[in-house]
Amino acid sequence: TGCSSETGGDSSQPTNASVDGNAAEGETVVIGFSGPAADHGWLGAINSAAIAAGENLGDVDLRVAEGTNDANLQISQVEQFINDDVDAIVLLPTDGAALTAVATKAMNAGIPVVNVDREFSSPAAARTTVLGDNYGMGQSAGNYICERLGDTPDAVVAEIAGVDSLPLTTERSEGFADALETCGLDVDNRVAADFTVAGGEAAASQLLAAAPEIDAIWNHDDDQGHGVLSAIDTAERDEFFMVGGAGSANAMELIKAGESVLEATVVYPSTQAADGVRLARLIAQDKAMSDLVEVEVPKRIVLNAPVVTSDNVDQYLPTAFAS
Amino acid sequence: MLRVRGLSKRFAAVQALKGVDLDVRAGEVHCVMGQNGAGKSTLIKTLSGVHQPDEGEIFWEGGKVELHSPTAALDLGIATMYQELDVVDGLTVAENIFLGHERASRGVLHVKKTNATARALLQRLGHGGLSPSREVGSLSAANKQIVSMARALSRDTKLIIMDEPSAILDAGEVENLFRVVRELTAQGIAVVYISHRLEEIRQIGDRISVIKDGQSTASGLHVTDTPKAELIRLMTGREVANVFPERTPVAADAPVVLDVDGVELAGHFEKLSFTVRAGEILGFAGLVGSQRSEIIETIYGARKATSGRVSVNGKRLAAGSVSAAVDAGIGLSPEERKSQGLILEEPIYKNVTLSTFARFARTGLLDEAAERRAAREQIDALELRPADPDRPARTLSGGNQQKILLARWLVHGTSVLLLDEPTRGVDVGARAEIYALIRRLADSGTAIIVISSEIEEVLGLADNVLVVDDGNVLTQTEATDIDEHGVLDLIMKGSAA
Amino acid sequence: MSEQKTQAAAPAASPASGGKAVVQNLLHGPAARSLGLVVALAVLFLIGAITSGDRFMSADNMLVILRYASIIGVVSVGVTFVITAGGIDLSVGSLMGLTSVVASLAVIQSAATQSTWLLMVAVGLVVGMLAGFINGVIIAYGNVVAFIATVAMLVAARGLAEIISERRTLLVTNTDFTGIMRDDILGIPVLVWIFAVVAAAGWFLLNRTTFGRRTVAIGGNIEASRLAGIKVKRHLVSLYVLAGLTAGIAGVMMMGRTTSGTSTHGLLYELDAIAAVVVGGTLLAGGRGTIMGTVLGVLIFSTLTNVFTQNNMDTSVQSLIKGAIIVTAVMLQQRFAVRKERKAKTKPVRS
Amino acid sequence: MSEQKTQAAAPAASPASGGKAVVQNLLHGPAARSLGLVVALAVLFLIGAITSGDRFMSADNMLVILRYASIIGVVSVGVTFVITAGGIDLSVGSLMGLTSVVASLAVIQSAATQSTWLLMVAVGLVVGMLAGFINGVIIAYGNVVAFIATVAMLVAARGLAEIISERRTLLVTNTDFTGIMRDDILGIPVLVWIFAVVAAAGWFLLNRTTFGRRTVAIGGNIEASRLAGIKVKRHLVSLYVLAGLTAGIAGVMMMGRTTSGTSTHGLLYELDAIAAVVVGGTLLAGGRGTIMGTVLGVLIFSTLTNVFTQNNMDTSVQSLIKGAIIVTAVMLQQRFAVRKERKAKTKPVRS
Ligand SMILES: Nc1ncnc2c1ncn2[C@@H]1O[C@H](COP(=O)(O)OP(=O)(O)OP(=O)(O)O)[C@@H](O)[C@H]1O
Ligand SMILES: Nc1ncnc2c1ncn2[C@@H]1O[C@H](COP(=O)(O)OP(=O)(O)OP(=O)(O)O)[C@@H](O)[C@H]1O
Ligand SMILES: [Mg+2]
Ligand SMILES: [Mg+2]
Repeated sequence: TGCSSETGGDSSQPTNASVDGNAAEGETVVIGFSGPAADHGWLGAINSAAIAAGENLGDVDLRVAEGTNDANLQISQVEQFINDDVDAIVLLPTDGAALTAVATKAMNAGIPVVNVDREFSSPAAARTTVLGDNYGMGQSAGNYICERLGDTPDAVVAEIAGVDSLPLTTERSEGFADALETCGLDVDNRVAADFTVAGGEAAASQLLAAAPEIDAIWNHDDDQGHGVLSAIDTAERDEFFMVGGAGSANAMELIKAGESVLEATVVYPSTQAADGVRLARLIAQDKAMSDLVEVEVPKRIVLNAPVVTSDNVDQYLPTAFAS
Repeated sequence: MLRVRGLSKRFAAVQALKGVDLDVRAGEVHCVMGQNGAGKSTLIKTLSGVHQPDEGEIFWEGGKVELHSPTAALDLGIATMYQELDVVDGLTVAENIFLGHERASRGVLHVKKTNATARALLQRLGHGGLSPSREVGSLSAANKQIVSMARALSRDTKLIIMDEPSAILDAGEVENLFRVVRELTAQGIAVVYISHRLEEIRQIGDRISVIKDGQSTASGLHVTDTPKAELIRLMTGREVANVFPERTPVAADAPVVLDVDGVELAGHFEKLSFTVRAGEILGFAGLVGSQRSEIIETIYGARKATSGRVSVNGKRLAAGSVSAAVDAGIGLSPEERKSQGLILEEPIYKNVTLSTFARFARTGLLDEAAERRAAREQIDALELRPADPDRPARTLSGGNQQKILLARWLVHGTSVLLLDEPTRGVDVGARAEIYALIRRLADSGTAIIVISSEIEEVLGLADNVLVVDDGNVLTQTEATDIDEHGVLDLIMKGSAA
Repeated sequence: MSEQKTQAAAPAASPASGGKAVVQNLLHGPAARSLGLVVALAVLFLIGAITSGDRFMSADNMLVILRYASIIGVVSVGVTFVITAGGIDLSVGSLMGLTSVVASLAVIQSAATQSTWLLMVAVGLVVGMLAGFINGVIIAYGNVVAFIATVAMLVAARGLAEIISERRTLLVTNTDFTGIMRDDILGIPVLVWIFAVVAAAGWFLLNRTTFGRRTVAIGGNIEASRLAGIKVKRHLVSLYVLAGLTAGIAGVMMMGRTTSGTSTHGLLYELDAIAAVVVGGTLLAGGRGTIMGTVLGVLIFSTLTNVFTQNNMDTSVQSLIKGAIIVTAVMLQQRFAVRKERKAKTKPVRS
Repeated sequence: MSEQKTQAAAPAASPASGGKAVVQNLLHGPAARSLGLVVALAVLFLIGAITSGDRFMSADNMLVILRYASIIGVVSVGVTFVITAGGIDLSVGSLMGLTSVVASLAVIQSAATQSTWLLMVAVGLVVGMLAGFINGVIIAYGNVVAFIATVAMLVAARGLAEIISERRTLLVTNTDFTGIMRDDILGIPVLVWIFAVVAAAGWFLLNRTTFGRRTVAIGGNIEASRLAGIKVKRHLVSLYVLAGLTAGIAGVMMMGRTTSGTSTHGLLYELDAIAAVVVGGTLLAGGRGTIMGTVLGVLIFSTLTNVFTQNNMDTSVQSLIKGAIIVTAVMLQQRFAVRKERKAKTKPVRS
């Protein structure tokens, strides 16, 4: 189901908008962007990419609201955008359900909303939804581990989750557990960190002390993964392999070098919001996506969660985010 | 009405009360006397439900009662004015008076009624001018005492306990207090009155009970039958000649140590100039609220003078810097020893060396043994009780806490000593000791300023006297050239003008 | 004589000098204490108007500011009481999360659908008060410092909320409830009305009732309050119940605003609330509290955020500036308070 | 007679009763105050040993606990001083982030590679102290309540760190630095040594120097301290500089431990530190501080986390239990303190 809006190229099919047509500057549109506090690498990258996308597009005036983890504040930011009558809103909600009502209000006011990453609870709340696949991400990680360990049914698998109170963490963990189940494995040790380097280090060092023998670890986030790897280094452990998450440039470099326990990482695109901004522009300017025959931007785009290993790392490195 | 039998109370290592008896009759003024630390405050705190006695019984109007909380005592009709000022600074006068039994219906306050009732009460206390809506934090200690008394009267009481109510009052205020007390007793209300001033007991008391070291040494003596010397013997176990020490005339060539030149603190007092010579005791006489405290606090640098200069031994002090003043050799024993003087949770010796611990230290390392030694020397010299340098200051009686502050500056060895009410709450015996000590210090060349609300004390102790009213010096004279009436007359005339 | 002195300095209430007294009251009463805040708020508005013009000053934008302020505002009113009494409550944010989760449980919602949406509100308030009661008992009778007791509640309530919600965001499907909470009355959103009512009730409670008087007294001098016969422990418990209640109200408001209940609701609101309360002029040490100041403090913070967003400011720069503004606001407020005091001092003592 | 009484209760320093005095000191000195904590820690260890056996009790696991404790421990020592003096510092966590970011900037790192890794350490400490100095000046001379001033610094420093790092995690490439910070000496990690040295220095500073005496005095009664001639403002500034310094050290340790510098380092450490300090027995109101208690408090929290992980416990359940344990630990500690006092009471008065 995946499709990245980055895939450009000439199209020989009839289309309402050519690549050139889309790239050409149109009427300047004002786009409001609001996302969670950029308190860790991936979200920082999301923000930076969105801002960069706004700057690169000459006909976009991007308004960025203060990053926040407070649904109340984010709602008021969207309300502000509605008052200002912006042309489109790109919203990475701190909690999808919590922002649904105000997003619906924006849609009703005639402002298209592009929902990024964390999905609203109602389809009517967004004109387009760009999603990373959290469940799929866990599944990819689980499948990879199954492939590697499928023949050892009593293998010890550990999981280092991100912020446990976020629904996306639950989805990832569920996907991971479901995938492992298919090959008869389960999660033996689980800790949660907070997406930060320090948090990853602290959680991992405790985990390693609790589990003297491990075969595989899945760490949800490469930014906290930096800390996880320091902890592994400190504990001088290497009997297992590790799979990362999100897909930071650092992690990919490590995979490429092949000298650490980090063997693979599951990409969770950090360009979602940037894609959201580009899509919002197209919507506001009544354009379509150039490669599609569709005359409009599709309703829902779920980004793929591919596994990056040393085999295919070169392909992904250029779009990886620097944490 | 109130009968107490065999009351005992122990705090940690201190047996504060051991078998105290007390009988109070309706309509009488029953005085409780005793040295500092004898257990007077502890006794009344058990009567008002603050402390629970370990042993002993309390009978109220014939029936045995147990007072589990202050509320229980208040409900019986026992109201107390505590020794430590028990008012809340952030509330107004009226709010303080009715604290705990607010004028309200269903929890909603009657502000007007509260203020009106408070005003009437204050009027009855002779302080009709004290606005009920004024914040108590801005009042002088004396006025706070008035508020405290108004609070006791605001309840429907049968017995009012007053723990050293007069300690911070001046002569006029004490007269006023007595008028109120007489009014009360005329209505059949009993008063338990604690004071260290023997003359007051003579004037107002009906009967006397004496406590010494937590034991009753006398119960229910009639004031008229008991000579002063006998009382003192009961309290202290010895004879004390409660007289001021002999003056030693200040040497004609004694150098000026403290030179106050045109010092002014806007809003409090205007340009003020005087000098104190080595060996001289300068007394500040005046009524409560006459800004005497502000004057010496400004000299000390605790308040920043608006203009003028203060010099010690010819060296000018930086305005508004206490540490500069202390370094130059000035010491202040402040008016409110608990809030301004002591660190209550810290042991005696640390309080004694609070200004000097750095001096005992070597390159920043404390020498606590030396500090303890120095503190112990002062404890012995001042007969501070308990004589244990490690006892927290909080657990000491008021008079002994005062001695800690004196000890602090004795260790420091100041050349100028500023004493704000140094004998407040100090018993007769200790009082005489403190007088003697102040005189000794003067004789050894210290320049001293003493503030006291007891005009008699200022006149008896000081060499020279400044009569102050509302920040103005009315006169400067030798202490022997003026008497109590003279001072009061001056002040009356001063304010009339 | 000494009476005269004191009278002069007191806020005269005599009818003779009525007009003057009003002015004096304004200059020296609690309003004066808040003067610095009013100035700070005015400056913020000026900046907003200059930089974003009509967009900022529009009635709609004012409502955006108020709606945002309303939830923090309600919590802050409760926290004002606790702080005035010399305590602190760090659990309020976490209790908002717990409240919202419990009240939007499927059982409760279906029960509410069968009876009335008020059931959800009631459940929310009861949860808040119950947690506040536990706080209060631990503090007053367990003698645990308020900071620690409420930090423990902060941690525990968040955990409990996660367990109850199974770490999912619960959707509020009761349309009666969401409809009312998101409605307007006389052009003003219901949330803002709730804030207004809570603030007014808080003001009344603090300034006009024995409850408020005792709260101030306990904060000013807990020992003296005890000696005056106030049941200090019982009062402390009721204060934390009150704070829990406001957290419950705020949790319910949050449910209405977001149409969802989750353990992350109210994250770090305790710090926002305390900051607003203290910037507002309530003494952190207790003994002085002002609901008006708190309301102003909340408004300053929410206006600040609004102005930032209007000006499209970088989040990190926002933080930097916010820090500077907090300090400046407090210093401003202090400057005004001091000047007022100095004025009172330099006033002629005798009239 | 009265002298005898009092002497009995005093920590006798006379050689005659030497042995007895030591025991008495242990029972009634600050050690006794920490007895409840020691018991709590022992119980935790027992639970760990029972539930996870050798895995928990292994030397390696002990080092895991200690390494984890060391960074929070260092900050907590600094915070102990500030709280003992009656203040509070909420900015320490944020300063750790700022410190780590500045010290791992490319410029600094390349300069360090050309000279010595100590440069990075020095830069970190200076940044911490500088920020602490600003805190101190705003509090002491600007008369802003410590809570507000340091919350403002918390917000501002985080923003500044984000701006400087451009919201990226900066990698520490200086292998001299990371090598040393991640090394062992005598089988004990360098980080743990640093904690030990800071704790010992802190204990000495608080209990044996004039600096410590001033700190306690100011916390006990700031007005009395001022009137006794202590330069209160200057001392307050130096206290916040000290807290900033420990935050700087902790930031540098964090850089070593994670081989990275980022604005998120130290997130919420201020609350952990305050909780450890207060659970340790330092009075939040000031006037009494104990480094030993703080160290125990930190160890309790890190052991708790370890035991949780060893038992693979759900994070939400962890939070719930953690809240309960915090309250229990404080109550235990109080119980012991009270019993100690009561014992002293019932001891025979005459010896
Ligand atoms: N809370 C307490 N803890 C320990 N000891 C106490 C406490 N309160 C009083 N004491 C001790 O009890 C004894 C009696 O003190 P109390 O205050 O009753 O004396 P007092 O007669 O009122 O003295 P003063 O005239 O100085 O006010 C003193 O030795 C004092 O140190
Ligand atoms: N007229 C007044 N207006 C405002 N405050 C006053 C007034 N009189 C006194 N005060 C306050 O009361 C306190 C004590 O007053 P002051 O120090 O002037 O009295 P004093 O002459 O030293 O009396 P005492 O002998 O009781 O110390 C001060 O804090 C002062 O601010
Ligand atoms: Mg007494
Ligand atoms: Mg005075």
